[in-house]
Amino acid sequence: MSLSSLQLCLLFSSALFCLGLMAALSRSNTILVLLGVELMLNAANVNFIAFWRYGPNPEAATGVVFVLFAIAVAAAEAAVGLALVIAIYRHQKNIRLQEATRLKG
Amino acid sequence: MMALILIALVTLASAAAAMLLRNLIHSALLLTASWAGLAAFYLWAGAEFVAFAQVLVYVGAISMVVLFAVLLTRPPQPMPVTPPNTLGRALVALITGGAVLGVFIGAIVSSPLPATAAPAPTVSVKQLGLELAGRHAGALLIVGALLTVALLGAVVLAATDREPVGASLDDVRGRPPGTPLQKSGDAP
Amino acid sequence: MNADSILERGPLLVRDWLVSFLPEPARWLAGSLLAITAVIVAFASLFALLTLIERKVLARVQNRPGPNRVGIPLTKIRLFGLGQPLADGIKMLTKEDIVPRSADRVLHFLAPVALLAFAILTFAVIPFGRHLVPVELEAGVLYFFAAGAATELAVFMAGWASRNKYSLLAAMRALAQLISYELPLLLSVVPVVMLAGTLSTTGIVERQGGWTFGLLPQWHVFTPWGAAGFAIFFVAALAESNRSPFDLPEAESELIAGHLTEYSGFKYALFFMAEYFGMCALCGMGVTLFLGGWQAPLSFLAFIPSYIWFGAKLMTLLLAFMWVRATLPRLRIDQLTRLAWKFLVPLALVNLGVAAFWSLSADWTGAVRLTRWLIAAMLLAGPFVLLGRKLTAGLAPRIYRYAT
Amino acid sequence: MLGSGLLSGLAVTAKNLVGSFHDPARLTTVEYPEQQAKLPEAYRNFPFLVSENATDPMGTLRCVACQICEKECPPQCIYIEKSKDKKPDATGKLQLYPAIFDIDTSVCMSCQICVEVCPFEAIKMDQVFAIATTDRFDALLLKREQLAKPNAYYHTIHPTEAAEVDARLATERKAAAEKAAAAAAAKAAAPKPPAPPPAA
Repeated sequence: MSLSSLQLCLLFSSALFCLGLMAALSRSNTILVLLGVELMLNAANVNFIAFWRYGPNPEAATGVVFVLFAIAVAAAEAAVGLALVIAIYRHQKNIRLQEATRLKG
Repeated sequence: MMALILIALVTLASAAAAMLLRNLIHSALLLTASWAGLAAFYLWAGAEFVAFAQVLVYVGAISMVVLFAVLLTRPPQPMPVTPPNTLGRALVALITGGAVLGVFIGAIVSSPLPATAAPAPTVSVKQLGLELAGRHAGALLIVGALLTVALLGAVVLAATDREPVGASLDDVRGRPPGTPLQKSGDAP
Repeated sequence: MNADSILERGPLLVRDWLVSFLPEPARWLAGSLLAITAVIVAFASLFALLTLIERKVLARVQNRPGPNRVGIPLTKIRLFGLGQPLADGIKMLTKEDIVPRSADRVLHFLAPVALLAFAILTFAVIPFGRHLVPVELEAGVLYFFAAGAATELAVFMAGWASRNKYSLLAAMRALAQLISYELPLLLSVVPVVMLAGTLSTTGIVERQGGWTFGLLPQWHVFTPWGAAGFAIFFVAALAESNRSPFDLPEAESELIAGHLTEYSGFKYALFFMAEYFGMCALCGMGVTLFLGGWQAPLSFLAFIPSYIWFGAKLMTLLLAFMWVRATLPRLRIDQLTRLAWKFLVPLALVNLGVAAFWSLSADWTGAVRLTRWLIAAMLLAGPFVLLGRKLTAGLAPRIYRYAT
Repeated sequence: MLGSGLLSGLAVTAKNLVGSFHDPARLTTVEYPEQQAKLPEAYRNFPFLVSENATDPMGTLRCVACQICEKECPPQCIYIEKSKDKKPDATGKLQLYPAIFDIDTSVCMSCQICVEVCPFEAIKMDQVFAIATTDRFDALLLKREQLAKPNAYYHTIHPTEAAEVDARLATERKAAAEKAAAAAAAKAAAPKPPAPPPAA
């Protein structure tokens, strides 16, 4: 069985997605969970680029534009997420996710 | 093809190592390497602009934020590892991840995807700019608003509740030069 | 002015002649390697020369002669101290390379290498002459700043891997500084990209060609927004390259030597080199964006090859860096960040608006052009004065009671 | 306005930068091996022995090996051995002279006490500029020959002081000569001594 380039790209992105998923599910450190989510976003970006590259009408550049937006949103997500991590740290003196159970500050 | 496989392997390996290591700084740095690998992938695919944006945003900015967060949130003592809990979670994660990966692989291999490697499409920066400012202008505005709000939100969240340190300094700075620090009051 | 004169194409002809000895498949690779080697060799020797020139300039500013002893070894010939860089180099290379016991050995080793690699990468898109640009990229400016942004990572690695509290503190400071000043740096470049309509460095230089009244150049720095942008770029570039007065990361009075504390010998030399490379790259970018790149300053001087003009402008800018270093004392960290966020960033945003006005009023003709110039200048001068007043509020000139 | 201070500062340094090239008076650096800083007249360190002339330093030392300085030297860095014979000094009077006169400059602390106590103006403070040697022991132990320097040298390093010393010595010698002349005249007036001294 031979794989085409597109299939390779998709396999790459799904592997990346699953890595991020596993990290987000298994690690107890909030920062690493955030980074796992970040990896999943990146995997989605890889898909966009792959389908733009091998898709039927690459001249539309929609995939590229979408990735640019995704990067911007991911940057916002990372900034807010890490600010949340710091806020959690100030309240409970560590950043273990399973201990962040209180809604009151 | 070979280049793609190489890039994918390096990216996946560094991402996997980042997710497995206990040292958070090493994790963050390895993750940065994997982000750089993604930029290499974008370059390979012909999306120059996206690759540079990826490096600028991820390697230049997000990695810094992550490193700052790691250094600002070091626990006073090493976190105690609770094996049963961790093991269970790891097992659940492994099973879920493996299942999702299996579904993905099955779907990818069995779908009738266009197998022809078309000549690499190029999108000029000008074209991209016109797209962004034309068809996607609304989205661009929304993203701008989102980034501004996110910036403000992050500042508010991360800001400490303490009195601003600069307050007392400002009092000192505000006085005309040569006057004593405290008002002399009614002293003769 | 002959764009294809033999002098203008000289370096390319030499390259083609050298490459012609090789079989066809290897030519492309050999050509690229030659270009890389040329850039690295040129800037490595410029680095060696700069270390000497900098010490000379600093000395002259303090009314000292500066290093003038080392010339040709084993003779009495001194050559104004031109052998000094060689002597320094030998000293650096033969020094013991110390790695702290608790350091993170891999990262400790990788940090200087990464820093130098990223610094060299930034040279790839700078047009050194009319035909001399290592890589012709459509998004060249973006590439430059992406590669430049990655140096922050190397600084962090150096600070963290040393396992020294001063190194770590300095690395964090360096990061805060680099991130703060990345913003005005990029914002000062945006008007140029906006007005030139391209992200390609060669395109930006070519757009600054042409002569007013057939004599004066049309560089960006001679427009109101260009002058303001250049000033902001200059200040931000000083901070980005850790130069005085923004050399807080290595403030030796507070932080020993910052992230370089635990480095010695060859690795220290690499850091030093990377710092100068970064400075050269930023100056080269400043020349490209604002000072007309390789364009001649007056129309009748255009017969001199373009790369000589680029080199002259680069040296001028580097000398300006040294001049500033010789003059201004180091800032405090709060002053540093306040300058970036409360002065440079708002001013750069105002400048963006002025550039938009300039672009919209491009079709004004005749005497109205002067009005356009004046309006743009006023639009910048007002915010400058207001922001400056805000920045320096309450800071009266210091009164020295006991000094005469 | 913001920036005016920066500009005036830059103007100052630019003036220095340009000025140091066309105005040599700005460059105060003394480039040592070729040039040497002019030491102030009052500068003094390490003693030397004064001799009357440069042609025969050993023959015309003012030192009469009285050993007062050797005894007074706080770190005891002077070592003197008296000669067995006598030589005429500047006035022609027969005097002892130091057969050995060593100063260990690694011990000497330049306190000038030897100079203060010397009744013959024979030891004076020097102005040694480069005091480094390649050898810790012998090169720092100065012999009589190394220590002896002519009076003319003394005049170059401490002109005022040397002039005073010379004037004082001249008056002393004149007084001594007059006294000798008077004594000789008295002797001549007196009856001839039984045995005249042998001709020198």
